[in-house]
Amino acid sequence: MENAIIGNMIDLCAVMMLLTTVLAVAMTHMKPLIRLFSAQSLFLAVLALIVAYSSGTSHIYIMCGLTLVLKVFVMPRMLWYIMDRINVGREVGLSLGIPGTLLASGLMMVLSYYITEPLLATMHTVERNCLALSVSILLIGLLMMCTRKNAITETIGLLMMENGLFLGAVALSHGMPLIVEIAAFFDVMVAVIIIGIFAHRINRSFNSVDTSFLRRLRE
Amino acid sequence: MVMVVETSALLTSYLVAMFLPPALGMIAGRLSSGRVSYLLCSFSCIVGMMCYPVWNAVPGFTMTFPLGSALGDYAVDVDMLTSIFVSISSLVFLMIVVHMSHSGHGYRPAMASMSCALFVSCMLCMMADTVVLVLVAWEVVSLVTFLMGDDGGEGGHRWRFLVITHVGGMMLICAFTYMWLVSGSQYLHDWTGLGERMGATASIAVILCLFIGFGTKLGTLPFHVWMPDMYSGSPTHTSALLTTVCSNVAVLVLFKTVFSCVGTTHDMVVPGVALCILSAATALWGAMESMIQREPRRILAYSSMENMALVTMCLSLGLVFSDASEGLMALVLLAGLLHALNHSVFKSLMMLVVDSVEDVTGEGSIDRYGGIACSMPALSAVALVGIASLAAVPPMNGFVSEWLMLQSLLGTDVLASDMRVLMPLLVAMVGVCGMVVATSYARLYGFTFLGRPRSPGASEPRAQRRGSLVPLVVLAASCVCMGLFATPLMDRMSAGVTEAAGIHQGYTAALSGTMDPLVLGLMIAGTVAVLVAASKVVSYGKAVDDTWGCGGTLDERMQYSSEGFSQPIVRVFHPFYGDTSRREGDRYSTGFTEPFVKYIYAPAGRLVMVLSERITRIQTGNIQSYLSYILVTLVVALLAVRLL
Amino acid sequence: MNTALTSLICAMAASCVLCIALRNRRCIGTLMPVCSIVLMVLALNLCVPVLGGEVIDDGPFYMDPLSAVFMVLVAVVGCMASVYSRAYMGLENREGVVNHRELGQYYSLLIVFVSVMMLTFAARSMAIVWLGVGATTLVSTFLVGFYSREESTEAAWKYIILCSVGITIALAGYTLVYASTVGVIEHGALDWPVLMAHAQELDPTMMRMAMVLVIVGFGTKVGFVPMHTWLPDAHSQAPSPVSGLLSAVLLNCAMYGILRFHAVSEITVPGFSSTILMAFGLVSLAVAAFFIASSRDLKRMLAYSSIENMGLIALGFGIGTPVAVTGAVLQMVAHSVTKPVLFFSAGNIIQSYGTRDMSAIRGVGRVMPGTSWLLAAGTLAIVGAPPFAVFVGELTILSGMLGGGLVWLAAVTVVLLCVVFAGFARNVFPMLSGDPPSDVPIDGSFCRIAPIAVLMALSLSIGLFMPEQAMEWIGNAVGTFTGVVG
Amino acid sequence: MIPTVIGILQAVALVLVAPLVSGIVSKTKARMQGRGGASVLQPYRDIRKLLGKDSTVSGSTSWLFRAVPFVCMGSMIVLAMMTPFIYTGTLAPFGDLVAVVYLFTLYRFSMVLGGLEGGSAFGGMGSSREMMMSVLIEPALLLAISTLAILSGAGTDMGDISESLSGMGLLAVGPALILAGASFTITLLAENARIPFDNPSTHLELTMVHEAMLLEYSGRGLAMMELSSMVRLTVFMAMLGSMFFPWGVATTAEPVDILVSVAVTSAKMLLMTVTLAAVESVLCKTRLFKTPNLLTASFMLSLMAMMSLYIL
Repeated sequence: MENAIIGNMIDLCAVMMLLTTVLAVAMTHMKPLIRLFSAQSLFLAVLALIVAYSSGTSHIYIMCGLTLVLKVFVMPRMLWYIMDRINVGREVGLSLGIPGTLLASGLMMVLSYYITEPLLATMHTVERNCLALSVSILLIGLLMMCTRKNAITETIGLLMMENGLFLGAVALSHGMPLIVEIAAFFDVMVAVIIIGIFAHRINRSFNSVDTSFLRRLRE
Repeated sequence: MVMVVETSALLTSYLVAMFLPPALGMIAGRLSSGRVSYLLCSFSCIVGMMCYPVWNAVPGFTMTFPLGSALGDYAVDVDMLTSIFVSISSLVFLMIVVHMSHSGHGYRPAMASMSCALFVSCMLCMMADTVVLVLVAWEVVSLVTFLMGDDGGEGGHRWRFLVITHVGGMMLICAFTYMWLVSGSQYLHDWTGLGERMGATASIAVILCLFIGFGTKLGTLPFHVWMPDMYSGSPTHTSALLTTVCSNVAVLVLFKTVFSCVGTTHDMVVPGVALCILSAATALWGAMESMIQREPRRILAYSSMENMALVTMCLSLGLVFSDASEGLMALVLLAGLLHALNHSVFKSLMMLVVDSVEDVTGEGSIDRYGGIACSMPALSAVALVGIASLAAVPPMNGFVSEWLMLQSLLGTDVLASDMRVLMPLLVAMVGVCGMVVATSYARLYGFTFLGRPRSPGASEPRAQRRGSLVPLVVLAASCVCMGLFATPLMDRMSAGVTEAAGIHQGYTAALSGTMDPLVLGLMIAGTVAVLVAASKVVSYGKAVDDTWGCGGTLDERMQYSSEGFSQPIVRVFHPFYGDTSRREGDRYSTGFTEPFVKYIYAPAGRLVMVLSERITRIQTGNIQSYLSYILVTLVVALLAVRLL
Repeated sequence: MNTALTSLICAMAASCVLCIALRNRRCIGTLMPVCSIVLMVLALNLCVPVLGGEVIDDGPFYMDPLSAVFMVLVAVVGCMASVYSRAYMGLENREGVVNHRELGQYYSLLIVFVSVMMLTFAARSMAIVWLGVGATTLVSTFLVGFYSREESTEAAWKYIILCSVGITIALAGYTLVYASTVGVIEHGALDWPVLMAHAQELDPTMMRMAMVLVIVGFGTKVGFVPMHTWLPDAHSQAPSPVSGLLSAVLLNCAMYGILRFHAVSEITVPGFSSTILMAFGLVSLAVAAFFIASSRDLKRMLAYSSIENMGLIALGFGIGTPVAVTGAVLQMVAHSVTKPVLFFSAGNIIQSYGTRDMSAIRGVGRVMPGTSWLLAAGTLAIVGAPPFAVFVGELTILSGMLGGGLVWLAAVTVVLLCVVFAGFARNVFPMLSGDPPSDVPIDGSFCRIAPIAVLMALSLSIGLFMPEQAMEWIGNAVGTFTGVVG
Repeated sequence: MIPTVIGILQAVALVLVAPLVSGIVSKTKARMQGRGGASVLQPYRDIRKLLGKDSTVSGSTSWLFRAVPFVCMGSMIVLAMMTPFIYTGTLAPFGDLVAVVYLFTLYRFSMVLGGLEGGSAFGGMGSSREMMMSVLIEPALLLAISTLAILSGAGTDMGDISESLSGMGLLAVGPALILAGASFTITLLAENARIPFDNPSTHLELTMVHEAMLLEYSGRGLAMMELSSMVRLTVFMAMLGSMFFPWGVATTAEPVDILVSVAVTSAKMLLMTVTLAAVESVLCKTRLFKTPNLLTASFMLSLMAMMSLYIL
């Protein structure tokens, strides 16, 4: 009984993560987008908490805490800060319209379920959903990067991909070894900082963070 | 035991004497502005000339070098045929190097060290006994000739050469690698009769690869397009080395791999005939093209193509005859290999003659020469020997090998009837080729040395450097000697051929005619001498006057031009040459573009470029599209995994 | 703990700290190359016994001959790049392109970059390898975007975004691998030796999907087509010493990540990842060949050639027979040694001519004979002309193909290699001859030539004379790979 | 010993009879044109006269110009030694049919170079046209003689071929021999600069080929050139008579055989000479660029001859 409830809650969190991702795809402005990312991270943290509680794996607590601190609070702040510094427009910069992207996201979801289907034989229901959801968040995050021109939006897409990945890690195998997780967090952190620096440079060079201006190098 | 030690010591010292000096010479290029390198290289050439005697003296001329590569050892194994090739190639090499060091271009340090490198690589390639040595040496030959082709210009001819020979090199690499894999041994001497193990299809594929791979260097259609440009664009000595020594290397290694390694255990008639037709077409093409060229070096380039095609024709006929008659096979192979050697001697002579002529006149087209026989009789005399050899006139050496070729073609009633039909065609082809090139050489010689000078440079040629005539005389003497004393040479080579190809019959078995080149030569020389002597006995008056000019006075522009000379043949063969008239402003001239360039190479190049441009479009510069490539690849790969 | 390893790691830490601390001093230009030489010596000291067959399995560190090969390459090429940097950056500094502060940043980033790569190969856990690959991206982004020009910023942006996406995807692959080890491996589930030991028991379905993710993910960093798109941009915009380093060793890093998993997955699902590797290899080879043929930008062409070589290496590993794998390892060594020759000599030329457009560069042979010779030799070497190292690699891979019965693959490869050759010849050789523009400065300082010459000599000697010992080392590296595969 | 002597004698005879053959041709032609014509011995007188004259050479010529007549004459004499004329035992174990063809090349090659010497347009023109024709003549000649070699199955020695063919009797007369003979006849006309290919008796620049090359020669040089071209005609006739239709030629050195052979050969030569004259009188010289038609026909005939040998 308790297991079922926990399973349901995990499922719920995962689905909420997907929902926030899809919503993020539908956003046209930066502010709600960043909020949605916070929300997604929050759901991830909650999910990690539940998994940690149910499985008794202690290092997932650490991961939960890191997610909460870094992804729910610090990174959104950083993104805000970057946006303030470089004073970008509030638009996400669409290169494919919202309906189109949403349809594509739906396709990605279907694909994810289809692709992960052979893996499901050995798994519990919860894990099944989480794996498929994880892959779809990964793909939708990538899709978002493909269809958004704004440098900051791209960063958010990358972060969402990462969240999806952690969802998979936590749900499938109760987290990766601690060192991997910390490493991954660290990596993401630094990546965002560096991306920020370069976004700043791009803004300085082009007076915009619209990456569609970056088309000098081609052949 | 003592004997063995002595033998190996002799071999070691011989090889050291052969390869160490040029190795030092490569490094010492700039010392004393190249003189040191030239000396070292010449020394080793002389050592190389002694290869045949050394082979005679030393049983089992093999040696593995102490250094190995990632792909295996370096080892040499010299058999009789190889030693003959090495000796004669060294002679040619020596003469070219001596001429190079005496030529008007002065000492060029880079050329000196590179000719050292070329000597080493050519000789190693001929002697090589391991796969890696053959391949490395062969490609180094290409590279070095490529570097030696630098005349300070744009160098388009060089890279075309390099690319085409690299294509050939890749084919060779494939062929050799395959044989290596099948045999399981890196030593070529273990490969004897490998064809049996490879199976018929693989053998044929390997043989085709070998013929075409080496053919790129020998100018087989359609890989000949680099030849005229390379020969006319490079320093003459480079062209001379390329067309003589390097061709010898190609022919020898081709022969050894095809007939010794692959062997002819399978029925090789069909590929043999195909290669034979290809070679015949090449020969005809080269002959026809050489007719209408104006630069002497281009004439010689196409003539090299023709001669080498005759050689490959002989080798491919060797495949055709392998089933039917061993004697005939020995004969035709001997004809081909002898022709390669002869060619190297007379072609190097002609190249050096051309260099001397260009040097003293400062001109580069036969339309700007003329009358040099008057001002430089000695040069014109040696040139005549070379031209006569090229034109296969008895008693020069070129005649002997063509005679052998025709002999082998006439003895073909041993073949199955459907193949016999080919033979009259080949006889006719050899005949037509022979006459066309004879015309071409008559034109080359006539317009270079005879008549009146057609340009200021030709009317007042600069003095030649002292000593630069010596190598020419030596080569001319070799032409005559190899013509007169062809029989002993043939006997020795034949022993080598039969040994290498595993044939049990000598060439004499298939020889249906009686001819002694020595007696024939002496008869001709004797008769002419008697006539000359007789005319000396009864003296008579001689007056010198102007050429009859129909009552007017002639100037040099009233002579027949070289274009006019070839015009009748061009008209007779007009379907072959196509439209040769070119109009520049209000002047008409004749010109010729290589149809192979126009219809094969240029479209192929364009195709690659069009493809490239299409493919290049994926690099849009837009990061969103780049990301979507990743997305699509990922999705496709995952789906593929799911579906398969 | 292994003393050689300890000393190397200490030296790394010390040199990083030292270089960062002293980055604003004038002596950094000397200090950093000296540090890199020390690192090279220590790395060689560490690697030689390992190459000989001794396996270091020590806490978080694990080294076998395969990783030692990679580390030696990083050490040697890194050292040469540092020495060359001294000449290159010195000139940039004198010409006022970079100031002292930037110079300091450059050197400290460079030493960190090299150290991180070395560390990656010493790691026991694949997680550290992943982290290392990620970290190299982050460090090298600054090096790619070192010139604050618009183009270099753009290149750096594309580089970091695409590679981050790539390694994220790779991490997803890791998750799946890890998930498949749950219940099979108790401890150290991502440690390579452990994974190898339990490879038979892993879930094949999971492994298949994981391999797709890993190959696509790391493949982005390796430069497999069509994920290669960042590569020409980054290579062309980075300072030439860095381009050489990126091409010669950074790509190897990512390749290393793939290879380790490849070895595992070949046991779990035989023939699966090798097929993917071969597919990517062939596509990369084919597309890069045509890119090379139509290139106009010198460094972009060299970058495409890296893609082509990586394709060839992937083909070799994909075929998987011992001969082919030996070929792939040889090819990798050869490429790592040869490519910097080209990038560095291209650097000299670009500095002197002020352009990367090959049609605008003429007469290099007259102005800079040393560079010209090295560029010509390097070009011939990289396209696989004997007697240079790449020839050995290509020949071995070809014989692997023929030996594996893949005649058609061999034929296609040969044709593509010919296209590459023609492309290189068409583009490079005209640059060397002809008349140079009048305003090209003639500068032949020793440091500009010496490291290139050293690498060229190395390439030549690998091609011509390979000591038994070295061949044995390569054999050991292959053995750690195929010993378990075959 | 005796065969060698006979061999030498027949070579000498061949050279000596050559002017007579020319004389007979001229005389016959003159008769056919209704003229009296010069004596059949006129060529001997011409040559004697020329040999006694001083020579004048152009200033723009070199040593080669003076060497050419000797080479031409020499090569023709050697050829004469190799040709079976009366007796099949020639002096030619040192040469065979390939050598014969290449000796013709030597002759032509030196003549062409001599033609290019003078530096006037005539020599070049003659040389050029000569080479154009020879490109088609030479292969035809090679094929025709090769056909004989294969037909006889006696190797490539000229004398052996002749001997073997005459031994075969009428068996030898087949398509191959007829075709080869026809081809050889055309070759004979072309090679010796006869009508319809060239007019030996004209000095009009538009029509001449062979004579144009000799234009600069005088005195002794001209004598040798003229004589050598006469020998060439005779050699060709001898080959046609003694190799393609060898019946009657002595195969042994028996005096009876030789005597019979002398008679038969004389008759054959006379017949051929008169026929040649008749042909020359009936036909007219064709345009230069029409000659390839006939030459190609000859080439094809010889090719067919050889083919028929292989196929039938």
